[in-house]
Amino acid sequence: MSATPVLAANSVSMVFGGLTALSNVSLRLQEGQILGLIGPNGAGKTTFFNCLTGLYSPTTGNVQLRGQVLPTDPAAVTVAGVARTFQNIRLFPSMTSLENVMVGRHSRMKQGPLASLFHGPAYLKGERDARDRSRELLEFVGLGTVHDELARNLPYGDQRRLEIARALATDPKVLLLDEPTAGMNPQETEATRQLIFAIRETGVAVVVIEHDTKFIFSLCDHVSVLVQGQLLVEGTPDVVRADPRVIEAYLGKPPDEVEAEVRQYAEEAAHGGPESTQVMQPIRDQDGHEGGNR
Amino acid sequence: MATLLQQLINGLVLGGLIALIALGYTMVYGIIQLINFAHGEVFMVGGFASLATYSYVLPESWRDHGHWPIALPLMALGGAVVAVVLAVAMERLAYRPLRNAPRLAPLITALGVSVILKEAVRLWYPGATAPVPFPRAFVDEQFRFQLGEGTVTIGATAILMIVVSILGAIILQTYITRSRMGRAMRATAQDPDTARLMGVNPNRTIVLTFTIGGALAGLAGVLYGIHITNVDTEVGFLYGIFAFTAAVLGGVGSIKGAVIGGFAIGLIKTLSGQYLPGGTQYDLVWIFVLLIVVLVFRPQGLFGEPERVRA
Amino acid sequence: MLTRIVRTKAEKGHHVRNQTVKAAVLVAGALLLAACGTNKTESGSGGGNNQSCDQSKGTLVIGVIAPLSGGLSALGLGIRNSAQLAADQANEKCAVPGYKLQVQPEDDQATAQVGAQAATRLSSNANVVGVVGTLNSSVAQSVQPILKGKNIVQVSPANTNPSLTRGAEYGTAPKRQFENYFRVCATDDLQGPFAAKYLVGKAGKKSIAIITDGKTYGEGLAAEFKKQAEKDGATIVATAKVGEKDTDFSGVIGTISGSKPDAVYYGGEYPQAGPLSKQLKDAGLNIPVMGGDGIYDGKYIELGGKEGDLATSVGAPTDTLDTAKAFVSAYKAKAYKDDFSAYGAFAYDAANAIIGSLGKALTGGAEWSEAKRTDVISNVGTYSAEGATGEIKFDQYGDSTNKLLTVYKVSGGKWVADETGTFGG
Amino acid sequence: MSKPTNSVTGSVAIPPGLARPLGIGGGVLAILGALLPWVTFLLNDGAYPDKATLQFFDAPYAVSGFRLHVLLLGVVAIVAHFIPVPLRRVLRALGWGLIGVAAVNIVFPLVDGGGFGAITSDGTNFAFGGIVSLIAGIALVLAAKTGPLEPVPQWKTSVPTLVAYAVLVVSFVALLLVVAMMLNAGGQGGVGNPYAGPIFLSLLAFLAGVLGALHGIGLTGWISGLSDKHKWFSVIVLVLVALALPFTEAGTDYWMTTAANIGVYAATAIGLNIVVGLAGLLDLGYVAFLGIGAFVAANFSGAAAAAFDIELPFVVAAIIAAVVAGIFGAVVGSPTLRVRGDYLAIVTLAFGEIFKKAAQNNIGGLTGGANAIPNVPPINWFGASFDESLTIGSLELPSGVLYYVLIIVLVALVMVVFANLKNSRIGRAWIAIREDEDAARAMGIKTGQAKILAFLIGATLAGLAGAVFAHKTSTVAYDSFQFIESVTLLAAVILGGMGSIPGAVLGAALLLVLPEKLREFSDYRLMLFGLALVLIMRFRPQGLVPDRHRRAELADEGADGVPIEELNVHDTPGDEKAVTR
Repeated sequence: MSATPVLAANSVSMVFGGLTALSNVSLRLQEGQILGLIGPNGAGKTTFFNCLTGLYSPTTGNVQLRGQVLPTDPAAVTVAGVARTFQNIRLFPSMTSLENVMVGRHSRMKQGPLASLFHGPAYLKGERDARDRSRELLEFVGLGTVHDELARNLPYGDQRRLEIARALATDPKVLLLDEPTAGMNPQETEATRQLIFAIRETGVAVVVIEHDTKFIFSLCDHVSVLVQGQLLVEGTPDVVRADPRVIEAYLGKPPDEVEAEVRQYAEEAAHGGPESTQVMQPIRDQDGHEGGNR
Repeated sequence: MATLLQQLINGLVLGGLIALIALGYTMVYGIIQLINFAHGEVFMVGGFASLATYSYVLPESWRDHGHWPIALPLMALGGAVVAVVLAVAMERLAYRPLRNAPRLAPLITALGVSVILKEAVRLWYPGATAPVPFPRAFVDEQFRFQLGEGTVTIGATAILMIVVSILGAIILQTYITRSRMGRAMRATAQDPDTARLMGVNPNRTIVLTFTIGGALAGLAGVLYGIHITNVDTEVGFLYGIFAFTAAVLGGVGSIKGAVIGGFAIGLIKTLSGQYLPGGTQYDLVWIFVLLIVVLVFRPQGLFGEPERVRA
Repeated sequence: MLTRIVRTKAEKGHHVRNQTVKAAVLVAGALLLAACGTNKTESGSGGGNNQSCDQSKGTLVIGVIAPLSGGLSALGLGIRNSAQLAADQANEKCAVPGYKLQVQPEDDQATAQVGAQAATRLSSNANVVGVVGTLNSSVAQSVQPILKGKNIVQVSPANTNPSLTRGAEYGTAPKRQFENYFRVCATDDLQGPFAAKYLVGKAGKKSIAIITDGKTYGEGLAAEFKKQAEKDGATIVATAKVGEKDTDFSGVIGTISGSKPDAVYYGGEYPQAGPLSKQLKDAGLNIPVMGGDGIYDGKYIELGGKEGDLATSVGAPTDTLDTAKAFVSAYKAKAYKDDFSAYGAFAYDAANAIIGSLGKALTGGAEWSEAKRTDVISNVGTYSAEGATGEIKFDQYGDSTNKLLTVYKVSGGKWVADETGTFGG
Repeated sequence: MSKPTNSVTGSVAIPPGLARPLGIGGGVLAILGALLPWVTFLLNDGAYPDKATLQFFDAPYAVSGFRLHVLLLGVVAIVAHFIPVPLRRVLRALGWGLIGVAAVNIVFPLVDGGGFGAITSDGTNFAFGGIVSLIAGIALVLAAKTGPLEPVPQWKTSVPTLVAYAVLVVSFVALLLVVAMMLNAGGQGGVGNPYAGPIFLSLLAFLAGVLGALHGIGLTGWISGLSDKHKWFSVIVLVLVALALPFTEAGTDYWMTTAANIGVYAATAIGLNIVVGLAGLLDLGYVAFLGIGAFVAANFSGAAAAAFDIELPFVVAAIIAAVVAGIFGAVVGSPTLRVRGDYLAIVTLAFGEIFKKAAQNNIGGLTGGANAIPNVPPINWFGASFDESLTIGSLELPSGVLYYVLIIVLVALVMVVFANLKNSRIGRAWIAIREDEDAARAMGIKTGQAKILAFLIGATLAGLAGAVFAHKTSTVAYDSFQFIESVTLLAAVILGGMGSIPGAVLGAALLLVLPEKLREFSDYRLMLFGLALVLIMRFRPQGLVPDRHRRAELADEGADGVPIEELNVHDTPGDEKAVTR
């Protein structure tokens, strides 16, 4: 780990009022790496994500992209090259999938208000390029057929994929995925796994939050375990999987039960009718997770 | 000095009235995030209702000033009852069907309802195209104190106004924090779904909220009537805006905020009229300037819940 | 993707056609059935008007432009009804030989743009002989040019802004603005000074506070009052403005009370003046409130106007004027839903001025045509009669020459004439 | 919560067996009703129109006006049974149309004439036309309830271009004629025609019924599909058609003036539509920008009371007005950086009131205060004064026609601006913010800038409209810009359909035409306005011409009668996610 990491969080701490959500969490993401971030609910995974993407400004510590300290403004962070998806899907429900992705292109397009007003040739070219690129990305994530479908009408799995396409549209160097397979059945999960590998092939480093340990261990080159806002263990999947502290702290029970739990989790997700419909309205569900005050 | 004190008193009286109305705004917003534009009109209707009680219900013999101990409570009752019925009907017929509609729908509906109410009174209450005289059914006394070379005046109705508004706020506060229904209210305000799971009936709670808001508005209507001694279809909008501003200023959803906001606005109106450039013709402007400044530096209002970022 | 239709067609196939035929037959039947009816004509005879007068030549229209909806409707409806009254009386008295007069009220919503629409609507009706209105000066400003375009006479019962007739430099370089525009009400620069002379001179009030409602009428009146009052040696110790819809004046009163005025001049109308007077009294400032014809109304006293308050109004005292009494009783007799309010009597006179001039233009059974409108205008210019507000006559600018003003005082719970005179300037 | 009577589920209560009897019976009854007399005696204001006061079966071929409408509805209802159409949809539309027509022509004689005698029997004459027609209408509606509504058939839009053009031209011209007919229904009203109001209303009901039926068979959908396909052609034709209005029966001074005012409001409403419809920011003080534009233009118009006595050419003045208004827009918009959702409502309302107060107090001597700025001269290009009437060759065009043309051009321009922005990077950014502000930021959108830009552009358009307003109205007074006007503008946007391009224009047109056509009821104007607001929000919150996105959502349902539950559109401004809680 000698090369400068593409993304580095340096001893990030986050304190809401009284409670400490994160304390001195550091993380190094190398080029072309897939890094998994696991931990029990309320461990501060999403809070950490929000720090990485500038939604929260860390109480102490900072985040660097290729050695440059990132600002704490989500828009600027995205422009700098860090894109994300949301745990509870946050698409633009009444825009078509294509439009959703084109919004992703926003920061990479140059037309100002005047150009948008007069639709000159340069503008039209820009639009065309954006549209083509967006189409590519939809193809890439396997939504080639549903350009003109309203996002809200897409099946749950497709919504997750669309969110990834939208994030990719910002030409990120680093992609942060917040529980990309939550509520997916094994097939969808597998497809997502392949998708993430494919994304890595395009030279984008990826950080993934997941509950599904099996998924993480089979996906990532490097895994960090977050427990009660502190980095417990990090290393290769094998190392982490073997580490008794993980099993203890994260699951509180021996490995085989873990496997069982994981399987059961996957099955629930498989025929998760009610659950999925419930998540299909990202707007409806309040911040049920560690949101915390700003 | 006398002037300052006088203006402080005037401000407090006006503030008390605004606070009473603002409570309705703030409670409704707190529980269903709806700016009930029509609430100001409920106050206005309350005023007219109590007047109607006086001139159509109250027996001739009791209308003379001496009988105010009977007349006033009756009028207050009349005003409050009508206001409550109106508020609840509004919720039931206009707002409840839009419970899950886009956020703008109920707001526009509220605007519509307020127009309807104002017009209904203007068209169908005898003589309401112009202000209608209102009996001062209370101790018709003006207490005066010499202060320096100036005198300070405060009317009995003015005192009543302040007292009632503060009492009302305190009772309401305790009710909401202590009583069972109060807890239900706060629960529903926090998170309707969970509240339902906890066995709270949101609809009942919401109706209760509108009831309380309506009652307070009706009460404000009577107090306004006996203090100003006339009532007019236009006052609903005017004081509605004041109260609404007060609620936002104090932080919508907070009882304390509404009351303090109300008094703040009353005081600003009178004091700015007295001491700031432009005088009385710009007092409204000063109120709004303050509002904007507060909101810019504290978007959730003085005592409001800070907004939370979801991700 | 002509999906559904195609399939249904396919299924139904041939007998769609003959079903359509059936339909045709059926319809034809219905119409046939209808056809075999006898031809009777209208039952009853046209119109319900069987007056003694000859109204064979048809109907002529007097337009009224005033706010009939919203906050100012009280005044607007008063104007409408009074004009209606005038028209009805004219119809009974056969004032216009051969024609029936009708009033067409138009709501201007108290805004200029709607007023313009109303004016255009009337002006494009060939039978409109004149217009009574408007209430708001700003509306008048948008109505004047439109009616001018069609030479329709406009007589306003309520516009008191001098510039409407004599232009921006009405004081120094008066210049007639629109020769089709007249008004029966006194302009601010008459009433204001007259009031000042009385209040300062006769009543001997030397330190006066001025309160206005920020509207055209009140502002103008107060401004003219101020000029004269200061000329006559009074000091304006305080000026304040109340919000258009304000009802709690404690703040305003507070600001003026410090300067210890011995009288208040209020530029505005009775709905606010009454309560203001009462609240002044409550606040311990038991000083007279004086205002213009906008507060000379019974409602003012009901709303709290106190003993000793003063108001100026045009013409000789109404209770000495038979015409005025006649108007009031006639209006009461009609039992309109709304009070005739501040400008009713003026509207009545305005309508009568138009009717009279029209009658003159059509004497000898002349036919009405748009060409006659110019005659009507010139006739109004020379019109002269005793109206409900005194003598109705217009000067070369279209203003009422009735420079006679009366000061009324509240005593015994009603307005009593106190002094009548003209303003010498 | 009572669902609208005509909900998707159709609430099947009537046995399907009754479908045909009810349907055809209804039709026959309607025809009968048309031929029966409607009013027994002469009302005070003279005979009720269209010979409604006749004996049974009088002059069947002379059946005119609303009676003809009833007849037609009935005939169509019968015919519909024998041709392949989505019957229940058509019947429902026709039924409601009938009910509307009947109700109007029953209620009016009832209240205006003399009680039930007028519409039933006064002893000697009998007149049950109204009641029969009403029953007919109800029968049709019930017939439509005998089963679930059929889906609206989709006609194929891939027709030869020429055909498409022809269809568009025809339909737009038809539209023009219908509009002219509506505007002229009952003549200019007033004392000339005391029944203008009911005539207009019943025509409205009739047209609504017909339109509903046409929609039911998928025609309107097809046409709008075609016009979507040939956007530019449609725009051009539409503008030409609009310019042709002065040549129709509606080409009177009165309608020219009204139309010009409508144009001013429409342009302003489109500006507001950017702020509310696209960016999802509620503005309750919007009329202020119209006012600012108007005052600026008035001050540069060379009017006597103007602050500066320089007279700039209208175009220059208009541009200055637009710029100034735009700047104010940016200022008003700036709190949006911090203030979100409903709180913004009160802030904008505050700005509106502040503007009014400032104008009333003649701030900086720029507004003429209570005396306003009167006698703003009419626009004058190449010696053509815009308030004069215009003669081209032989035919004389009504005065104000030039303003009308100007305003049409302006509105067209503004619509193009709106459309271009909407389908651009900026537009997408705005919609994204409306949909989910946090997500939008996470996509690299500088939300602050975008929001202020929305206010800026919106206000600019309003300012432009204001410049025309100043000259058209010839006086600019603070009391033309009250709170209620802001509400009206907002209502226009909502009524038309938020974010939809033609919406704001349609909304503005309705909100200004209705009060004009119904001047007889002007006492009740505001009351009806309020009722309209409430009912629209209850039954059609997506507006009359919903934005494409919403249309996509509602495609399966079609235009009418969507119960609110279905319309739970998350993509509307101020929806929970616009404000994070």
